Amino acid sequence: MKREGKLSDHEVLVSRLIDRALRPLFPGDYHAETQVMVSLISADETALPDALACFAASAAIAVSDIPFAEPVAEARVARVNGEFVVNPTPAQMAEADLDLIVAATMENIMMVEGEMKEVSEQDMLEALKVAHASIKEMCKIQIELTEETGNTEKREYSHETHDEELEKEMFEQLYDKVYAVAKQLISNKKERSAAFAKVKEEYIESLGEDTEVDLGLVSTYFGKINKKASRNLVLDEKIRLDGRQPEQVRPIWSEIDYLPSAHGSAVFTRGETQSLCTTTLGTKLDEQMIDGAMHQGTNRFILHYNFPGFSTGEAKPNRGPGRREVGHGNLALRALKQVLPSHEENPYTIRIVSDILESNGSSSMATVCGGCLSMMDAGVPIKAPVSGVAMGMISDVETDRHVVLTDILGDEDHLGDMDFKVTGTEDGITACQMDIKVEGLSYEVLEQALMQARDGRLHILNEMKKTIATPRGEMKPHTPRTVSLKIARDMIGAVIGPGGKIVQEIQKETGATIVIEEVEAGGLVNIFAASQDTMDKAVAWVKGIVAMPEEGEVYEGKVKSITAFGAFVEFMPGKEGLLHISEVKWERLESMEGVIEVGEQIQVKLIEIDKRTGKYRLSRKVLLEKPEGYQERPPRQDRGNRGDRGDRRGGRDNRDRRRDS
Amino acid sequence: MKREGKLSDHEVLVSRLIDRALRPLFPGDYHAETQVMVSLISADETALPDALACFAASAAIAVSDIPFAEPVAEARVARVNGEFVVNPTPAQMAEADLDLIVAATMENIMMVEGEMKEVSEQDMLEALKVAHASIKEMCKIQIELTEETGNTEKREYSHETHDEELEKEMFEQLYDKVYAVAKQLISNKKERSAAFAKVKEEYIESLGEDTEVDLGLVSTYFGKINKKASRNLVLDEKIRLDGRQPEQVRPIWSEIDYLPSAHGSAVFTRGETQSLCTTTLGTKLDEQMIDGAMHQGTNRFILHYNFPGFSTGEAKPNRGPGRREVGHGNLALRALKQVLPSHEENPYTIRIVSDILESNGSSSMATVCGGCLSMMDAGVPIKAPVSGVAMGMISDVETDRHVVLTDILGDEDHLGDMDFKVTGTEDGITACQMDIKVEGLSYEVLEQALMQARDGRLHILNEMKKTIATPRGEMKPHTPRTVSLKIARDMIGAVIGPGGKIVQEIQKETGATIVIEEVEAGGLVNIFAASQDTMDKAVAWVKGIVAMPEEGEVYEGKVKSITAFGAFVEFMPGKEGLLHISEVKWERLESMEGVIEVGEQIQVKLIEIDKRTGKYRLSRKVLLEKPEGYQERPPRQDRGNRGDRGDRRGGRDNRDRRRDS
Amino acid sequence: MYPNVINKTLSLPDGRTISVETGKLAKQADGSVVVRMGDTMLLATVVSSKDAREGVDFLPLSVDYQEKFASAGRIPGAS
Amino acid sequence: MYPNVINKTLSLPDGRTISVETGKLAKQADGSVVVRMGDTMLLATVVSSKDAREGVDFLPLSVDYQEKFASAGRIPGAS
Repeated sequence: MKREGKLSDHEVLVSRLIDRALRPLFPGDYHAETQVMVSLISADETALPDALACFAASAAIAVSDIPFAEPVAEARVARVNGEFVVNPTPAQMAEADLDLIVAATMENIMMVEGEMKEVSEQDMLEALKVAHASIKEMCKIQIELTEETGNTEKREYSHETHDEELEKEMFEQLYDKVYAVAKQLISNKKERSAAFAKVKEEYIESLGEDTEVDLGLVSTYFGKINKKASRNLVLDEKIRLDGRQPEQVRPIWSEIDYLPSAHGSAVFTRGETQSLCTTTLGTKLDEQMIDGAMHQGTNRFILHYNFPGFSTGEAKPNRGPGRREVGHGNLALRALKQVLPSHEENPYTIRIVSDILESNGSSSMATVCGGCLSMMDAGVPIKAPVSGVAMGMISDVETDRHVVLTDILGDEDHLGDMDFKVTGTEDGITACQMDIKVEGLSYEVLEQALMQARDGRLHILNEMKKTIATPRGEMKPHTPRTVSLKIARDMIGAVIGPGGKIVQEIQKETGATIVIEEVEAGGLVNIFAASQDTMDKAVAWVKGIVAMPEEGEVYEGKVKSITAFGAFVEFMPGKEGLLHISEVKWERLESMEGVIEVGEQIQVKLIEIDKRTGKYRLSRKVLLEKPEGYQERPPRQDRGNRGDRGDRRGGRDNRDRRRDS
Repeated sequence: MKREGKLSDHEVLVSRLIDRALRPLFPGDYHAETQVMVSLISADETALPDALACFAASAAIAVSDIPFAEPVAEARVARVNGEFVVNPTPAQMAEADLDLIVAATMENIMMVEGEMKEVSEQDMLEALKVAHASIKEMCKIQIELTEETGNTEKREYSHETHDEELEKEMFEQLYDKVYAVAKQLISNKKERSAAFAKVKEEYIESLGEDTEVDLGLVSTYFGKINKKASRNLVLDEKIRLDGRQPEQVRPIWSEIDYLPSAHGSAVFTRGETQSLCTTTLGTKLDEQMIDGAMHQGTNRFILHYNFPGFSTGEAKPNRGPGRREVGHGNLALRALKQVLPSHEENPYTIRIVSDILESNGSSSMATVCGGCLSMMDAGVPIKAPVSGVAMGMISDVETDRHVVLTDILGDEDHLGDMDFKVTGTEDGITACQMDIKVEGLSYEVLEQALMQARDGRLHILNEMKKTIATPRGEMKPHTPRTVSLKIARDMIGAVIGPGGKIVQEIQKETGATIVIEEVEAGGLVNIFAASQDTMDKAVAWVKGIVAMPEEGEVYEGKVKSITAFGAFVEFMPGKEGLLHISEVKWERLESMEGVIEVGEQIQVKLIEIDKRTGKYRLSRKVLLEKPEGYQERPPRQDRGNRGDRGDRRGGRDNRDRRRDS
Repeated sequence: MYPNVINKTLSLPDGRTISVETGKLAKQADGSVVVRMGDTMLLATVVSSKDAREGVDFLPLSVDYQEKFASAGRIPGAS
Repeated sequence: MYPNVINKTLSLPDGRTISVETGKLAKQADGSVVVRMGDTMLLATVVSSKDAREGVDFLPLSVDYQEKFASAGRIPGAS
């Protein structure tokens, strides 16, 4: 029995949204074990809890004595028919072309995450401003709460010891040396970190074996020096640790169709970051079940992101995906979801797996690029290719300088003031995720970052196009085929059969997999097959069952019984009609004997469906050539005018009916 | 949603195969955290990946700078129609009577694991030689890779510090004392290790309280002395730590039918190793689902092995089964799988659980013996009893001596050069698992080990026979009963009913579990019931549905409608027949009015199935006593002779037919 | 003994309101609030140790968001 | 920027071949190869720390073999 315990992916994602907003607001020297829990205890399906959870968490801190810089809150903003709505209802969200969750304090945007239907940079900035207005209200209330509960005084703590003398001495002795190493612009991650480590080791050696200096503090201060030097390199020289210009993307190579047995695969490599992506196309049975308190249903699009230790040269045991992996996978999923074909164009369940084989930053963005390439390799008719880029920023308030960095390294993520991932097509943004670590980031700088991200994104799209520009026209031969047939609602039972007998028989005899859904207008029969031959057989079978007899159509029939006045012919599964003796041949027959046999296969045309009785009248002779010298008789001129045919041919028809009844 | 993360049992087993081959080839003094990952990234169902994984792992090490003695690789060898095939296809494996995975370096067999259909020792040796030939090729390629990638120089490391003086001194002072303790031949594990520990403690005391000697090194060197003395005891005196001769098996006692509520149970005890085994018989619904990338399906035979901390007197938290447990369970499963009855002889899903209650080595082999006994206790008609024995070896290259040990203790596993588990029946080997820790083991020694294992295996089989020699003739009373009914294919739907309605009703009303399978000739209805009464009811119900009406049989019928000329009676589910007015009573009736009512239950006899129309004619009067003074009419003398009854009773019969049609 | 509860409310641009209440539930936590919008209610709590553990030079923060199935009148696994 | 790849092939007694390739994928691992037989492909990587952890006097080796469902065109959990 399932129970609340391990968090679901949805719960992990909301937890991360809260975590990312709160974490930067704790003091940097605060190291006490801290646990925030937010529980949904009552659910209203028109009021989504995820955008409220950060407000609740921050308010709980606000009424406590735990040190915290200032209140924070989140709001969701959606654009519905051109209007921005704060904390929209699910019904409004279904109509939206932009869905952002924004975290902010009174003054500063802290975090942004969301998805968009190829929206412009300016529209996104507008959305942030709308969200921020409501967030300010939520922060104000928290300040009032702190005052009214009397928790304006926060607790005392002292979790760090310092040696300011040592710090000063190290800065004086080492800053220039470290800056010089940074300026060597070593592009290889391992070599660069070895060069920095050497400076530190030399300093430690210089202290002598019997030093009483705290080596832990030496490491801490060396880290600070390293960070400062690396930041200044960018600010002063507009050059980055690995030698790139601020807006320069690392070298890219990619390859598709790498794995022979996958439905689609791609290797995407950007600098020292490499993703091996696969796309698998499955049936409706492969849909992912969602079973949450508020959300139940199934997902037709799944993306899993894996980050093994060897990708950064670490020997860490494999413990399965953590929260970071879930978050990265979700971002890539949202980025690619916007360009998926509609259900009608693509009945497949799509699963993308991104295995990060090497990493030095931006592996979630490599997943977007690799995932997109692998879908194109699989022949999924996506609307447009999507790429992603991770932006960074280094700023200095004192000198009022800032540099925006395109395609940041792992190191640049750690030492920078912003981590801003943007994905999109040529036409617009499809997803973004931003974490800001400094105060006072202006909307102007944000706009600059967005525009520089756009350049990076388009450059990467261009590189990807060199490998594959549009989705492969055909699926790989081993991809399961799929066809969807719409059928009338009252035919669903006929296809399923008693106890599923018919559908099982079709599956067994053809090898196809058949899934029947009730949709609004009727039934949808989804057929999945490993080969075209299998598919053709299954389609024909289903079509045979659901087909309605149509006047004027020609059918392959089977003679079921013979009477004096004609033959009964099964011309469709379960449907018999009368082939009257006069309709067998052009020549007049006196008897049915020796003309056709029970069990014989014959072609017949359905010439009439009796409106009153629903009985079918068949003809065979109309499909035969008229014999030479055939004598047309007068009544023939009225064929086709059924209303009064009975009168003119009365005698014979009446006699037939008598015998038939 | 399931995703790649926690390894499946199959993945754990392959991981262990790689691990066991690689581990002995790392230098003994290498202690750096090391992570090997092998991922199947493209699957070809004709090329099984498990036997390639070790080659891939070793090749990855070969192109790295990680210290490693020499390349290793694995190959699978199967015997198909008498021919050995290396890395067979699944189709070939289905035909094989031997399936071994062998790991070897250029010179030495390192590891063997596999299952066999009661194969001889000589055939197994032959298989090893075939595998080794291919493995040599794979090792050669790795040596070339190392050279071409320029990784012939491996990294420097220094993970151990040593004090050779101390080691020499300890050997001089303690070796004889330790040897003397070993020669006391203390059979109890705890007492023996206490006696060794006392020597060590006395030495540490002799160092004085203020000693600067590294006590960690003292422990390390004492371990070496202990190992050397224990090995020399065997080599010099041909006697073992617990006083046994090399080929001697520890005392065995076993008991069956120990747990009153289990379907089968056994306690198997060999020396200080004890397994409590249960066998549970379940329905098809209890089959274990397998959902792997390459393998899907269900298992009808399940074996779980548990090794709680208390079995070795340790207080360790219970974390569920680890890799070792999965591996041990799998070995026992493979050993017993070979003697399972066929599906036709045994429709049950079988689950064996082995709980190790005491352990001092060979607990997987105790699981084989106990599992076998518990199946015999449950009345599972196994083909032949299976036993298992763990073999060891102590060798000395310098003096070219070796001793093969039967039924090794935990200690003998640690200090020996081989761990070789062999299981089998009287007629041959069913499974084996071998790890070799020394170089240069010749095929002659291997053969000696195999032949000595055979003696041990037969001895143990003999001991087991004293408890139970052949499977119990009957299942325990509380074992679920099972009956399989074969039915025609076109009856499957009738038993299932629309949407499973009928089968669910039967299960609900009778308490039985019903599983319907399509087999070649038609349908197989497997009925499982907790009691004979339940079984009888369910069998009757299913038989009722699928039964064909038979002339002369008497049925409980229900009157469905009444006409002037008689009544229509449903005498079997869905089958109606005419009870003509003349067949209701012996007395002649003028009208049906007031004689029987619609809905009434009456007994009828099926007196005729019309050959032309398939219609049923019923009689009630033939089941009633003839009234006194009843006037026999002439035709009565022919009752029972149906062939000419129609003629003699012609007049009335003809009239009936007219009315009936 | 009814607790001293503080309650605050704010309005969204479209007139819906969000309220926050403290002082009623989970009072042994260092901080605790209940936030409500419509019939959706969230209980948030925070607890922080008085001291840092030896050798820890980062913020050991964990944030867990959890949806109780009972909040929507559901039993997990059932549909 | 395309990498320098080394490739080797061997034959089995029945003529099928096994190949091994290094230099293309997962280059931050200490060692990495792709082995192929038919359309079955295995990616093997190995990483080992430069130093042993304090107090460790054994080989802390972990070996993980994993089958990616995509390798067989499957989505896990389905039948």
